[in-house]
Parts: sequence; C-alpha cells; structure tokens
Amino acid sequence: MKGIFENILIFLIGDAQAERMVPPTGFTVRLTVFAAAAMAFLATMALAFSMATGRLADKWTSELSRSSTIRIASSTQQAIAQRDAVLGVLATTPGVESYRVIDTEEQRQLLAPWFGQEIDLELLPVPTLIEIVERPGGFDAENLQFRLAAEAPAAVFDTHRRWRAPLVNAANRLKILGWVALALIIASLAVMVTLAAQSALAANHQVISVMRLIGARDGYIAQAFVRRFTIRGLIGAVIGVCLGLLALALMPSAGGVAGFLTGLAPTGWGWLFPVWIPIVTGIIAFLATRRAANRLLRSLP
Amino acid sequence: MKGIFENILIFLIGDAQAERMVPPTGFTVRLTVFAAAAMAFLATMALAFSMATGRLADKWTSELSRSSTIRIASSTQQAIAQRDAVLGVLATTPGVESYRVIDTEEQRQLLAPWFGQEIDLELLPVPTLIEIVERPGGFDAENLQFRLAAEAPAAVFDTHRRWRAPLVNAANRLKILGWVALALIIASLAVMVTLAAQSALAANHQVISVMRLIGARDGYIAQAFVRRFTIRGLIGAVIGVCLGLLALALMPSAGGVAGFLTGLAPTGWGWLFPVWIPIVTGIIAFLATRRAANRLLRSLP
Amino acid sequence: MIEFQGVSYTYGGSSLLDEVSFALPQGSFHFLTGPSGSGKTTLIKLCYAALRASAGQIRVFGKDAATLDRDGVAFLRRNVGVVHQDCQFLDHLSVAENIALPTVVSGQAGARSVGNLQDLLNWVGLAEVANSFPPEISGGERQRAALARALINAPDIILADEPTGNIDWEMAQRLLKLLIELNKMGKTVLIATHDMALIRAAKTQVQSRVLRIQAKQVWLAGADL
Amino acid sequence: MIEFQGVSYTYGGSSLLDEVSFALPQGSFHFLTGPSGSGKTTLIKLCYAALRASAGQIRVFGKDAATLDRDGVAFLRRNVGVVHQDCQFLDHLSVAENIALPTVVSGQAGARSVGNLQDLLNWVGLAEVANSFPPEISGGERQRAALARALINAPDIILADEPTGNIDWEMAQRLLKLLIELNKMGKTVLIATHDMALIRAAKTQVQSRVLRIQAKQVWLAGADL
Ligand SMILES: Nc1ncnc2c1ncn2[C@@H]1O[C@H](COP(=O)(O)OP(=O)(O)OP(=O)(O)O)[C@@H](O)[C@H]1O
Ligand SMILES: Nc1ncnc2c1ncn2[C@@H]1O[C@H](COP(=O)(O)OP(=O)(O)OP(=O)(O)O)[C@@H](O)[C@H]1O
Ligand SMILES: [Mg+2]
Ligand SMILES: [Mg+2]
Repeated sequence: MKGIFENILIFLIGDAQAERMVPPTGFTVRLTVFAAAAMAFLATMALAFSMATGRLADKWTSELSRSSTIRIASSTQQAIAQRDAVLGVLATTPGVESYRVIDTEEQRQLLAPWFGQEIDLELLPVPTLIEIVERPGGFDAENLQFRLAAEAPAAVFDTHRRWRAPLVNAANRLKILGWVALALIIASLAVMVTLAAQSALAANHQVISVMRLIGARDGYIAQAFVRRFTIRGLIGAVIGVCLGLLALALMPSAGGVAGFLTGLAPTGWGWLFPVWIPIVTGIIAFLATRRAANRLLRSLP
Repeated sequence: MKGIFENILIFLIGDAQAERMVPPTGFTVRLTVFAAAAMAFLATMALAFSMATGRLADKWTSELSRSSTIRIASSTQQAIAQRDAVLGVLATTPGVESYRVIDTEEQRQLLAPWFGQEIDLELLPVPTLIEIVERPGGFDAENLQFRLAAEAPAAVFDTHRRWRAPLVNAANRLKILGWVALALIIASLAVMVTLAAQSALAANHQVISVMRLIGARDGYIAQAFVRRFTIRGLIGAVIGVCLGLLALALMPSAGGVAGFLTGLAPTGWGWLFPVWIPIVTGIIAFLATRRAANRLLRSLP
Repeated sequence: MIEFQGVSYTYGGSSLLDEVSFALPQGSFHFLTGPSGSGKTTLIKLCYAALRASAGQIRVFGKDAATLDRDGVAFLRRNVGVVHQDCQFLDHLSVAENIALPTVVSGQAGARSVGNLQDLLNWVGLAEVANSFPPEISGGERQRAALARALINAPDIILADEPTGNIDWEMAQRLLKLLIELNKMGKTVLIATHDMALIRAAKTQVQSRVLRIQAKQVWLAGADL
Repeated sequence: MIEFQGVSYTYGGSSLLDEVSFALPQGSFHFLTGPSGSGKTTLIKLCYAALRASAGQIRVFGKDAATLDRDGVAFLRRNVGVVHQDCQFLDHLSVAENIALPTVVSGQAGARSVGNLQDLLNWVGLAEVANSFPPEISGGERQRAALARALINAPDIILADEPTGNIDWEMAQRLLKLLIELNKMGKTVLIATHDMALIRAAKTQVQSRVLRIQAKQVWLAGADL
C-alpha cells in the first residue's frame, strides 16, 4: 500500500522538466476545470438529496414501521389483567426493543383533534394502547399475534402497515430518483471529462508530434499530459464540491418542519460525504487522459 | 414576426459554399453535441422533478389547506341547533366552496385506529364534525370565527394549520430544490456550450485565419461556424430531451402510492413541457458561438 | 498602387523599419531582398494590412490602409493576391478546392474560374495532386499551391513572400514566367526572395527593379544586381 | 550508418521509391536532390522511422528499422538530428528552450549543453531572438532554429531537409560550414536540397557525394554536378 501512495505522490509532484512542454493555459484548462467543477457540483447536490431522502425514508421507516400498537378495548373484561399478559408476552418476544403503555396525557393529545383539548378521558371508552418499538431486525409479527391470541385474546395487534406503506414507498422512490440522478451525473462527468481531455489533447496535437519527433518516449509525453489533466480534474472537482457544500449550507434548514423532511445539509462528519467525488473525478480524468493520449500517440509515427 | 422566422429559416438552411470551410467532423462535434445532450437530459429531469413536486405541493395545499373543520362536542346542549346555526353561517360565508357534516360511517373509519372497527359510536361522545372546503381564494377565517362565536358558541373552528403546515412546507422546499437544480443546470448548460464553442473555434484557428487572410468578411466566417454550432447544440438538446422523456416514461408510475407522491412522468400535453429546452440551448449556442467567433476574429489582423 | 510614406514599424521595442518611403506604380515588377530577419515579411504584411504601421502612411489602391475597417481590409485582400511564407491551407479541403477558395469568398465561383483553375493547376504542375489534401503534398507542392491560390482571382496586386524557397530551379523558372505573364497583363508584382539567380533570370525577361532592406531602410538596388 | 536494401515506398496507390538500394557509411557527407515531389522528404522520413518501408530493409546504426518498437524509435531519434522541412516548434517555449528540448528529452540537460547552446545560437545567428517565441521569428530564423535543435545533442547522424530554403546566401554558407565541421568530427550527414550552388560550394570544402532521385530510383550523380 505504501508503494501505491508513494507512486501517487511521485505522479502528482511530477517532473518539472517534462512539465514545461504542456502549454500552461488556455481554453482547454478552463474547459476541463469547469466540466469537472460543474459535474462535481451537481453530483454533490444529487448525493446530498439522495442522502437526505435516504435519511427521510429511514426516519419514516423507523418511526412508523418499527413501531406498532396493541389495543385493548376499554370494554374488555379484566382489561388490566390482559394488559399485564400482553406486557408479559412482549417482555419475552425477541426483536422488541421497547414497549410502553401510552399514558392519559398523551392520549389526550392524540385525540384532541377529535374531541377538543377539553375532553375528559374518563368519560370515553378509551382503549389501553401499548406502543411497541422493534429492533432493527424486526420481530416475528405472526408469532406475536399467535401468542397474543393465546394469552390476551382481547388485545388487537396493529402493525401500522396500512399507514406507513405509502410514506415509506414515497421516500424510497425519492431516494431511487436521487441515486438515478447521481448515476447519470457521474456518467455525464465521465463523458465530459473524457471529451475535455480529448479536445485538450487534440488542441496540443503539434506539441505532442514535435515531442515525438525529437525522440521523447511515449510514456514521457503521456505522463506530462495525464498528470496535468488529472490535477485539473481534481481541482475542478474540489471547487465543484466546495460550491455544492456552500450551496447546501445556505439552504434553509428543516428546523421546525415537524421532521417531515429532514434538512438537505448533512451534519457533523456528514459534511465529509462528498470527498469521494474529487477522487472519482481524478481517477476518471486520469484514465480518460491516458487513453486519449495513448490513442493520439499511437496515431503518430 | 414573419421576417424573423424567414431569417431563422435562411440562417438554418445556410450557404452551402460557406459551409464547406468548416471541417465536417471531429472531437469538437462530439463535445458540443454531448455537452448539449447531457445538460438537456439533466434539465429535463430537473424540470420534471420540479413540476412533479409542484403538483404534489398543489395537491397537499388543496387537500389540506383548503379544508378545515368545525367541531361541536357531543356534550353540548342543543348540539343539533348549534350545528344548524353553523351550517347557516357557512351558507352565507363568502369563499366557502362546500361543507358537509361527516357521517357516522366516515367517523368510524377515522377513529378505527383508536377504538377498532367494532366500536359503537353511540357509546362514544363523538362530536359533530363539519368539513369545509374553501374556494381557491380562501375565506376570512377570523371573520368566520367571530360569527361562529356569536351564533354557535360551542363550535370549535380548526383550520388544520397545525397539520398542513409541515407537509406544504416540505413540498415547497422540494419544489424550490427542483427549480434551483434546474437553474444550476441551465447555467451549466450555458457555460458548457460556451466552452465547447470556444474550444471548437480554437481548434479551427487555422481555418479561420486562412479564411481571413484570403479576404473573407468577418460576418461570412462567423456565420458558417455559428450556424454549425447552433445546429449541433439544437441536435444535442433534442437528443438529450428525448432521452430524458424516455427515462421518465420508464419510471414506475405513482400508481397506488395513495397519491402521496404524484408520478414524475407528465400526462397528455404535459409531455410537451420540455420543448423550450432545445430552443434555449439553440439560443445559448448561437450567442456563445457568435461571441467566441467575433472575439477570435477580432484577434486576427 | 502601393505607396509607403515615412512608414516605421516596431515589434514590441525593437524597431524594424524606420521612416521608409517608396512607391510601386501600377504594372511595375519589383523584387524585395535583404538578409534573413531584416523585415521582408513584415513589409509585405504591411501591404495587405495584416500589420498596421507604427508611424507614416501606407496607401494601397489609393486608400490609406490605416483608415480601413475590418470589412474594408477583407475587400482589400480580395484584390491583392498574397503568397504567404508559411503556406497555410484548410486541411479538410482538397488542393484544388483550397486553390479555388478565393473565388468562393469573393462570390465568383463559377464556370469561368473552373476553366482558369485547370490551366493554373497544369501550369504550376499540381494537376496530379489536385485531389490530394494539403498534408499529403510535398513542401514544394505546397508553395506552388499557395502561389496558385494567390493568382486564381487574377488580382491587381500580387505579393509573393519567398515563393521559390522549396522549389527546384526549373520549376522556379516556370513560376517566374507566370508572374511575368501576369505583369505584362498590367498586374503589379512584388516578390520577396533571397535567390539572386531568380532576380538575375527575371532581369532578362522583364523590366524589374530590386528593393533592398538594409539598416531599417528600403533602398533601390543599383545595376550591381 | 544508414543502409537501404531494395526499399520500396508507396503512398496509397502511387509508388514513389522502387527497390532503392544505397548506403551512407559512417562519417560520409551526402546531398540528396531531385525535382519537387520526387520523394526527398519521404526518403528522409524513412531514415528516422517516421515512415515504414513498403518493401525492403532499412538499417540505421546497424538495426533493422522495421523491427524497432515505439521506444526503440524514440531512442533512434535521439541519436539522429533531423531538420524537418516544415519546422514545427512548441509555441509556448522560447526559441532557446525549443532548441534545448532534445537535451531535456534525452536527460542531458545540464551545464555542458547550456555552454553548447550559447555557441550554437551565436553560430546560427539566433542570439538576438533567443528569448522570442517561435511565432515571432522570421521564416529564415525558424529554419536556423530547426537546424540548431537538430544539432544540440551532437547526434551521430544528421538529416537536413531543405535547411536553406528560406535563408540568404551568406547565412547558408555559414550553416554549411557548421555541418562540414560536424562531419569532420565523424558525424554522418545527409542534406536534401534543390540548391545546386550550395552543393557546388560544399564540393570545394569536403569530400561529398550527391544522390539524385529520378524515376523512383536513387542514383549517385557523376562529376557533372
Ligand atoms: N502523406 C502523404 N500521403 C499521400 N501522398 C503523399 C504524402 N506525403 C507526400 N506525398 C506525395 O509523395 C510525393 C513526394 O513527396 P515528398 O514530400 O517526399 O517530395 P519532396 O521530394 O520532398 O518534394 P519537395 O522538394 O517539394 O519537398 C509528392 O507528390 C506528394 O504529393
Ligand atoms: N510577431 C512578431 N513579434 C515580434 N517580433 C517579430 C514578429 N514577427 C517578426 N518579428 C521579428 O522581426 C524581424 C523581421 O521579421 P521578418 O519576418 O519580417 O523577416 P524577413 O525579412 O521576412 O526574414 P526571412 O527572410 O527570414 O523570412 C525578425 O527578427 C523577427 O524576429
Ligand atoms: Mg520572411
Ligand atoms: Mg520535401
């Protein structure tokens, strides 16, 4: 591994002598840097979007799909005994992370839209509600149903599936959309950088043919160009990612939006998420330029 | 107007003689066409996304924000009289599109998660619920509140604001995200096409300088290039938009997802939404190439 | 046709021509000599407005070159045939098409010039490579193609910068004969060259004069040449 | 050093050289003549493996050119100084840097060659434009720069394609002297030219022979030249 890094370092530092043969500036630089920057920017945005919808889907999944409810109607005989039976069953069910009986105050909040804040729960035949939160792996709902039927026949098990399905579905579709966009942008990035490298090399056709005529080895010529364009691709991508992160930081944060859509901006270490974009861009630029350079060189005698 | 179209037509048909001086193929063609196609593709996707989230926000806005509820607790004295009073008020409130008393069956459905399907509503102190649907312009909620307080003091007016705000907010943020992405993509498109035109012209430096030396007028030289690159930009954009529409058509439709996220694919005439993308691309290519050509020409003696 | 009045030219800091004055009357035949780097190409570029004089006045066809706008320069060039020292062509067009390019640009492409073209190709010995592309022809063939391109429109002024540098003696004689022929038709000819033999050969066939650039000045050479 | 054995060459369909055989021994001095388009440049390109023979064998430094791989060709070119007919340079490097380029490529850039460089620039008369860029120098200056670049590494074989096409007579004499000097140091020299005066001038200073391309063959010219 150390060898690889050393080689990469030597490659990036380059050979000052060989370096000079590549014209220092011009439109091809702007083209390459801009293409890399624009695509890296879009990739950062698409990635942030995918990650945000990913978080959203996770949240909905965990909030909705990992929670389920057991209801014991108030009309049930021995409601308390049944409740205890349910709690006993849950205590021995693998995959259950926690469970709790929803208390009166919370029930009042949940029912307020229906009966107003002023309701007297004593007057309502409010059922006993037990909220279950699953472990990530989930539990065997069927088995639980079965055991409940045996030990607390009045308990009604509600998986919330009906409510959560559309939300999780929608979040997943958004997430897929984000990944598709990301894949498209990475593909565009690759083609754009390849074309920019090709156009830059074509513009430097004379430089390359002169070098070849005075006896420079193919590897020597290719290396100077490949190095230059890899670095340009890297720089462009770093600029693009930085601009992307800036744009994300300037986006209004989700804040009070009741957690419906989590913020696009990542938090903490999450800000490092797009580091791989410049690396991928650099690798693409490296491969694209090397291929174009070798093809051009092989066309020269 | 006719003059403009005629001029555009003459421009697009071009001058076969002048045409020949532009080299027919090469990497610059691929670069221009691909840049235009890639950006047009992404623009189509971003536009579809923005439009879909726009539709989504509209839907949520109309479904949630245009509806509100008046609740009369069952414990109220003269519940029926009060209900009638409320209905009377609503009948004379400007901005109300429709209102209806939610019937028993519907209430049973809404309360099922709490009390199970088997509940006997007779036993519950279920309030009378009146659903109001606003006209697009909305009504004066304060005035309504005021009138209700006078004529049906037991009626509680609930605007749903608490519930709808986060959803509408989220949809609007998504919509804004889509438009921001679209703006960025259009900006990238402009820069990319400009750079592609510049690089193509730089690659044709010799052609242009030879033409200038043998006495071709600037306008004559510029026109041949501008025409070529405008058409390439147009073709690229048309390809990109077609691919974008194809991708949209292949996306799974929203179908049964409970209308949470409307499909990305447009319907009917909606498919024509991205026609302006090639037109904008053509205009950008035209302006970018003309500017680059004129700058290059002015640098020649 | 061409008149220099007190013309100076400097590239960056180094002055090359200093208050040069001379005139080429219509129908005259001149050579331009001088050591390599003395400013022959520069002087010719001044004549077709590829460079602008730093001081003084240059009149071509009676018009002050400094007052021409860009389209005026283009018009001037369509009436001046120039053989450039570095013969550049459009590499995607055939040699014949390159030679015919000035007729396209001046809108004269038609039956008449196609007749001319074939004659011209035969005379300069390019009939065989007419359908080759410029990168495929030899150095001497390029130079002849450049001359043919300069002559295709039968311009009133012909400026040739080292038109025989890469060409063997017999062919150079042939090209000289063509230029003398055109001169006899009333065209004004100026040839920059370092080939004394060519100048001597011309002397026997046409009334020609030799301009020499020396010490930033243009001198009319005496009978010693 | 260079040996052609039954070498043929055809561009596309038209054959240019037909079973040509000759040898340039080490330390020899040869001219190559022939009409424009006869194949002088082609023959020189065959010598430094810019073209591959259609048939026959070309041996340079005793090695069959056809068997060289790409790095072998590069190595060959570092030991053969070539003046190309179309002198191409790196336009973003100064004239001096362009001339020094072969030392960079062969890894000899150092004190010794910098000393050489200054001498060489003086000799070919480019000291004044050493810091100019190639597009800013005159046609003759370009040709001299190309010659200087070919000589900087003191290669064993020197191939020059029309090195004096754009150069006045005195300077041409100077350059010839330089080539003769190198030849006396043991270098093998081949100069393609159409300038008979140059050939005659050389005859008086060095033991030189003239190869003539005619009818697709290479003939050793007699005393008539
Ligand atoms: N790449 C090529 N493809 C096809 N034909 C070519 C190519 N290069 C040269 N030729 C043809 O081969 C012939 C010889 O060319 P070459 O350059 O060797 O001539 P030359 O003897 O150097 O002439 P000159 O004195 O004019 O430089 C010419 O007629 C030319 O048209
Ligand atoms: N664009 C330029 N910028 C700066 N200096 C230039 C430029 N063009 C030419 N020069 C310098 O001006 C001088 C004269 O150049 P010019 O090309 O006119 O010479 P010339 O007489 O044509 O020479 P040759 O016979 O070698 O072609 C040269 O020393 C050259 O270096
Ligand atoms: Mg010159
Ligand atoms: Mg040649």
